[in-house]
Amino acid sequence: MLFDLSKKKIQNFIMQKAIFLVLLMLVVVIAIINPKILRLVVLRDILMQSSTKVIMALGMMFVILTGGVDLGGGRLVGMAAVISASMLQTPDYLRRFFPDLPQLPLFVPIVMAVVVGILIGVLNGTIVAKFKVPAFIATLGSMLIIYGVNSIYFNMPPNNSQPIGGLRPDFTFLGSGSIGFVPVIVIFAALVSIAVWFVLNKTVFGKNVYAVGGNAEAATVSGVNITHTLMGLFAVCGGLIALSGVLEAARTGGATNNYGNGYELDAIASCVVGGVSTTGGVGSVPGVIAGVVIFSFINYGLTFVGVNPYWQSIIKGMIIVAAVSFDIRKYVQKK
Amino acid sequence: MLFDLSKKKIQNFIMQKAIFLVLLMLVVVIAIINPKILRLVVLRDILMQSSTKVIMALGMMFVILTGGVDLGGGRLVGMAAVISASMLQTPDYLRRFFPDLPQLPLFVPIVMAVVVGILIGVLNGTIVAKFKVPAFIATLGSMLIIYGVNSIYFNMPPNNSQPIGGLRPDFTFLGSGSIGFVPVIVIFAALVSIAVWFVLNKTVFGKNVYAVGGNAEAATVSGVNITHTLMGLFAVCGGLIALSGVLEAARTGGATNNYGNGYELDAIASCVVGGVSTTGGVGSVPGVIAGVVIFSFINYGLTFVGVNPYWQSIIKGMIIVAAVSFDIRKYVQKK
Amino acid sequence: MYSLEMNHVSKVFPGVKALDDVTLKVRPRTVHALMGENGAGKSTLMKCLFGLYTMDEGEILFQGGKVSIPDSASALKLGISMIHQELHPIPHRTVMENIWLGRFPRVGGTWSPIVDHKEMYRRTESLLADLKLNLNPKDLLRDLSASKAQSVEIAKAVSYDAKIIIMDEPSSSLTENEVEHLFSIINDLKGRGVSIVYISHKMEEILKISDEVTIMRDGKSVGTWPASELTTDLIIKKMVGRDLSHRFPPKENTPGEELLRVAGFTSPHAKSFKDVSFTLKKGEILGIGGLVGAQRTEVMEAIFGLRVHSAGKLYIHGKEVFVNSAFEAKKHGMALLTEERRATGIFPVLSVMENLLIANMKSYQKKSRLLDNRRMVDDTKRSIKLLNVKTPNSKTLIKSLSGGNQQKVLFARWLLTLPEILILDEPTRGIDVGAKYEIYMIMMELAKQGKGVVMISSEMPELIGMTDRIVVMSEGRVAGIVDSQETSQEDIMRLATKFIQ
Amino acid sequence: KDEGLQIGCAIYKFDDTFMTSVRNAISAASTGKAKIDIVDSENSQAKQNEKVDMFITKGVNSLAINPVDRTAAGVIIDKAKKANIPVVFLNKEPLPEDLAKWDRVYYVGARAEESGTMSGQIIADYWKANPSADRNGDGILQYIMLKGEPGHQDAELRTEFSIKVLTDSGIKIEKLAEDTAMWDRPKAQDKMSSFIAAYGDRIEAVFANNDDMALGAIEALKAAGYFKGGKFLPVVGVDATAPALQALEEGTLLGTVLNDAKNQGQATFNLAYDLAQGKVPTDASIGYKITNGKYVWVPYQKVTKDNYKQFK
Ligand SMILES: Nc1ncnc2c1ncn2[C@@H]1O[C@H](COP(=O)(O)OP(=O)(O)OP(=O)(O)O)[C@@H](O)[C@H]1O
Ligand SMILES: Nc1ncnc2c1ncn2[C@@H]1O[C@H](COP(=O)(O)OP(=O)(O)OP(=O)(O)O)[C@@H](O)[C@H]1O
Ligand SMILES: [Mg+2]
Ligand SMILES: [Mg+2]
Repeated sequence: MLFDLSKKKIQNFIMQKAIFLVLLMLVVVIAIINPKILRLVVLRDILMQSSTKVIMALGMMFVILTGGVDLGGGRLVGMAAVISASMLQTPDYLRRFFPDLPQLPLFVPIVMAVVVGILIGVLNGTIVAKFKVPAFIATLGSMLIIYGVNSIYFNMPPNNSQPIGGLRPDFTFLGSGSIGFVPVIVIFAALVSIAVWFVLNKTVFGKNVYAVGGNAEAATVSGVNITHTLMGLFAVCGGLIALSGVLEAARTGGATNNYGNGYELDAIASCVVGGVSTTGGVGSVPGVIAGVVIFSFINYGLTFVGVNPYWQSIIKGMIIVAAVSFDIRKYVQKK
Repeated sequence: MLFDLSKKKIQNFIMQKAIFLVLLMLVVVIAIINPKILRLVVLRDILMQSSTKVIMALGMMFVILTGGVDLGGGRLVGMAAVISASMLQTPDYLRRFFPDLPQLPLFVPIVMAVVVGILIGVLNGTIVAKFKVPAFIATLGSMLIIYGVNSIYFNMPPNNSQPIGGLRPDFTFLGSGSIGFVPVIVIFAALVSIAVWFVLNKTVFGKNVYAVGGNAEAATVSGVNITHTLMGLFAVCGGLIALSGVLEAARTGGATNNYGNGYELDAIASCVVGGVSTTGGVGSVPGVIAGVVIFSFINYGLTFVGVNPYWQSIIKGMIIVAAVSFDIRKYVQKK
Repeated sequence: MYSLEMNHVSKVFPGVKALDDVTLKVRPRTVHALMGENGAGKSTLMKCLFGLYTMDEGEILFQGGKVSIPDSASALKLGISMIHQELHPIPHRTVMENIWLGRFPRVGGTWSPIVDHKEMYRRTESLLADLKLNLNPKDLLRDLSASKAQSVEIAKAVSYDAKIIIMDEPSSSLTENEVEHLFSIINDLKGRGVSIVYISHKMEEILKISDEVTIMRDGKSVGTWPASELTTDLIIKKMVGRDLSHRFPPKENTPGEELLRVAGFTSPHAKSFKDVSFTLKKGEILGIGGLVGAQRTEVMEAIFGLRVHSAGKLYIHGKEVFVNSAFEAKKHGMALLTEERRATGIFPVLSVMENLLIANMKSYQKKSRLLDNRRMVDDTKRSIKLLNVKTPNSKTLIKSLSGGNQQKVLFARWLLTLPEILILDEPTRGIDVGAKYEIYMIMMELAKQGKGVVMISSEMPELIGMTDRIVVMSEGRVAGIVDSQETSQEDIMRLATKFIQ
Repeated sequence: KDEGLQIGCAIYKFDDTFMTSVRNAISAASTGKAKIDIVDSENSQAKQNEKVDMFITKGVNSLAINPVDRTAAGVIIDKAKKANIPVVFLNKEPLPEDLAKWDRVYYVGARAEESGTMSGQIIADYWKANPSADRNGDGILQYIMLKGEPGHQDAELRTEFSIKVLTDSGIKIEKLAEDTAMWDRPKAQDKMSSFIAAYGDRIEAVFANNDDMALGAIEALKAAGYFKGGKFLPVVGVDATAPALQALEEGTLLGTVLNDAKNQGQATFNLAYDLAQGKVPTDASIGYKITNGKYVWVPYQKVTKDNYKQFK
């Protein structure tokens, strides 16, 4: 009897943490093929590659928690990257975006980019909440609008759509610098994760997000202001995605209007693989982080062991489906 | 009183048919800028351009009706295009995909491509129905797998990832030929639309699709076989999308593994603009056609009046949001 | 004088005049019952009061002053709270979060953004203790049974310290004990100066608990009377507009040979049903009694192939059959009207017609495999008429029908499949007295034709009045099978608690 | 100025860095001469065909098309011929048999192979001049290849010919890894850090099909400690974008290949302009040499530390 119970507990644990098990299995398989992957630098690489994606996915999570998606996310990454990079070039770089711009304090362009993200989020939220346009369509619209506006900006003379380079070292330090062995960008991601966790679990706003996602009618009749909640969560989403765009520019040392194209799909997929339900109301920060890291690890690991890109695509597809079908079992009601 | 009633009726009519009104308004605005758009050839162009998209969007509609999406749709277009094109080259073409392939009857490769689409659909349906994987993830997986498999096929020697060209005239006739003034491809699209309308409205399967989308649990209790229905509708979706891929090859006279990339998003957007609800259970064939034609018309019209592509993107985004927020009002419950 | 007045309220929906010059006056410290047939407009009136609908005409006076209530938040702020006819839980959140949603206690004052979980837990515990509800504040709503979830709704409505609490069919998924408990809570509230608007179709409840009764018919108010002046028959007469002399149709069925035999049905889950055996005869109406939580629903769902069973056999006409899905159950002539209308019954976004025909679609196939539209329309019209479904037309979306009318559509759905074995799980929940009688008549008619009817019900009078035999379940097991003619409510209660430690 | 002269131009993809320079050059060349509509085909041949249909319906005087797939040119030529609208193709070379379908069809571009050959030569020169480049001393060049979008003509040809020139010049090579980064800088960076972890010091050269990917690889190498304290690894790209020239100056990028956007744009416009007026273009009238009556070849140029200043 006692044995039975503990067996059940283990089963239950396995069910609940399926997604982490999937990750573990992946590591084991890759390590058998090439044990060199079991090194601290690899962990560091993967964490670095996951950092901007975690920040973006956490932003996306807010929208998915209410049953929507933010299709404009990828383009917003590009816009934030271009905005921040365009104002953070070294003074002696030849093809400066603004040839005569004085050296700004580092935080000014970053804050500007994030504020743009927040404003776009508020706009999305307004359209969704006030005009009852599904998030899918509202953000499809903003995806097109953001891309258009960003491209026009990017195409302004004298830049004329040249990739933006020559970024200031204090800026690129945010993306590729380290404090001791720990990359700055990982610290960023960790701080954002903690903040998001706190907001979702400890604040009224966070609880309202889950309520609106879990049952919007129930939230309405309980006097929750749906409009404010939606506007707020889209704003958070926009702000976080813009931040990830800024860091993407810092990490790669450049920016073009095509940055971030398609990232929204990766972010959504990471969320879903991490257990965020697309019907709303269910999802956790650790889950999303696990989802992102799984994707990063798949990408990294398959490249690491030298799988041909087409096979990479196939294997990746299979892993995603397998992981989710394994993970989903905890939700499927036992009948 | 009588007047009042008829006013209400008109209001009601406007509400119900909002999407067609949006289309009309667009036509009027563009025609004011450049009246040359009001010609029969333009109508013909737009219908031609809408044809493959209508077929694809109708396929996509089946999945959206159950609250899912088929992200693999775009890649399946590419796969069907490559399969059919690889076997329908003229015998004297220099870089034939299969140098020694005898001349096959036209329908053989087409049917093969469509069957592949159906099989992929059945697979998707099985994963969704049996393993309870959300359609989003199941089809994200198949998107990656289809692309990988198709690219490996496309990369086979002697083709080595060269675009496939030199298609047989009887094949390209399907895509760009006309019978009288009416393009063959438009006839295709019309026939498919009628067939889909019949299936959805006049068959048990169609009713079951709406039921599964409207409330899967209730459908189970009512004795609807959810698994069969899901497998069936994904199969229809796959078959139609593959057909549109075949016609895409016929229309452009070539194929690469990159064909159709991103089309799934256009198809989903057309459906949603055409009134198909992403939460399932709601949507009609005429609505989807209107959605597709609106998109085609926006693309055509904006290019026609010479709007710069970046501005096109912005305007397109705004029109989509405006159209849906206008159209959605009929669903928003009167308080 | 009145704590609430709603004067001359009108409200039109597309195709229906839901409210037509309705007046409702509620005195302080009273329970005011609101009664009327399905679709009479009770819920709509209350939704206008609670800010969910805007009325087209009319005014609301609250504690003597004219108020406007544009949304629920303002209703709650004024001191009006509501238990909704359809449950509104947030499934993946805890009991306490569900209760305090919209007004979480905050660390350090009203303007702080941070939720005070300790305080919330404390308040929930004391609220639940106060109401003597046995719930864990940290349980997730999705894990609770319907009756527990309803208790959460009750606790929530009470917790607002409102001046007026609207209760729209609060007892429809409660056990008798729980209903008693609810009444004691209501009396307590009255003592604290709260007025309650109470909507129910259960006559006994109304006469027991209410001080005044307002009756509505077809969106109009018929009048208001002190409860002491009313009897069941009087209420029915005013509601339905005619006399309804009998509560139950005369028993004219004669049970015959065995139709269905359930032998030793056992669930793989430890806490569920065990070793359930019973038979159903042709022409019999078999009752399934017991307390809510006795696993009656689970057993029926297992028989119908919606749940797995680890042991047990099923015989129809003496032949063993294997049923693993509703589809197969249907093939064997079974039909199941489920308990949870919203979750497993209606297709909210589909029309009344599609909702009616879905279980029977195959029978409309012509030789060409296309559907026969004319027969579909005919059957729809016939069903709507037979059960007197109140709907603008057959194309109306079912979600805009009143709760009771939705239930009628579901009942009609299964009748159309011409079942041999009809299993009904709380079939009359939320159905008005008039319609109840019609449903009883249909059940009796089917039994007379030799069909077998199984009815789960928590209403004792209905069980005893309608059935031939009653299987009483307790804690997942059959506690006894009694003859309806010879049993009493006490007997059944005794059996129902037989296995409860 | 010819009143009402219209040219329809379709670019394969607007956010391609090089083609953006080309289209900017085309619009610059057109000012004051003709109205030119430049549209985006969004990397889809079908979308491009739709734009072409629209141009034909609108009745433009000539077309300048940058095909998405070179094989699709045949269909476009058929359409144009039927409507009697001359076409200039640019940057992606149609098949000769397609170009032969009509005499009012031209092609402006560079020989894609050439860019591969040149970037290969840059590495070959470096390898021969620096014995220390063979870091493990085995006499074999171990390299990483970062490809653009698979199936893209430039990606395939650059990959093939950059290696071919090495083997042709007798250098022994070993491919450590080849992967696609889809022309994208962040993707290249991620892929490269994985390669560094997997192959470490065995990597002796990095080929990238374009500069964006080369710069992404350089970022990853920097993070792994390269380009500091004399630790160097040769990386080559193609396009000579502004950030690439900067990297050349900093000494992180070994070399790149200039694809001459300005002259491709100018030549394209000049041809399309003549054709729109119904003239038969000649070497003199367009200012570029026409080969075989159809081709205008704009050569690539090697860009290295020695000559990068002249491209700024
Ligand atoms: N949102 C809506 N849209 C359209 N019609 C509605 C809507 N809500 C209610 N109605 C209609 O208004 C009428 C009154 O419905 P209401 O729900 O108030 O009835 P009720 O008295 O509560 O009935 P029941 O006892 O069955 O709950 C019904 O005819 C119903 O169809
Ligand atoms: N979804 C669920 N998750 C967890 N427990 C559940 C769920 N549904 C029901 N239960 C539990 O199963 C028990 C049986 O509930 P059930 O509704 O089947 O009883 P019943 O006898 O059929 O009652 P009713 O008279 O309402 O039909 C309840 O005590 C409840 O706690
Ligand atoms: Mg009601
Ligand atoms: Mg070597």
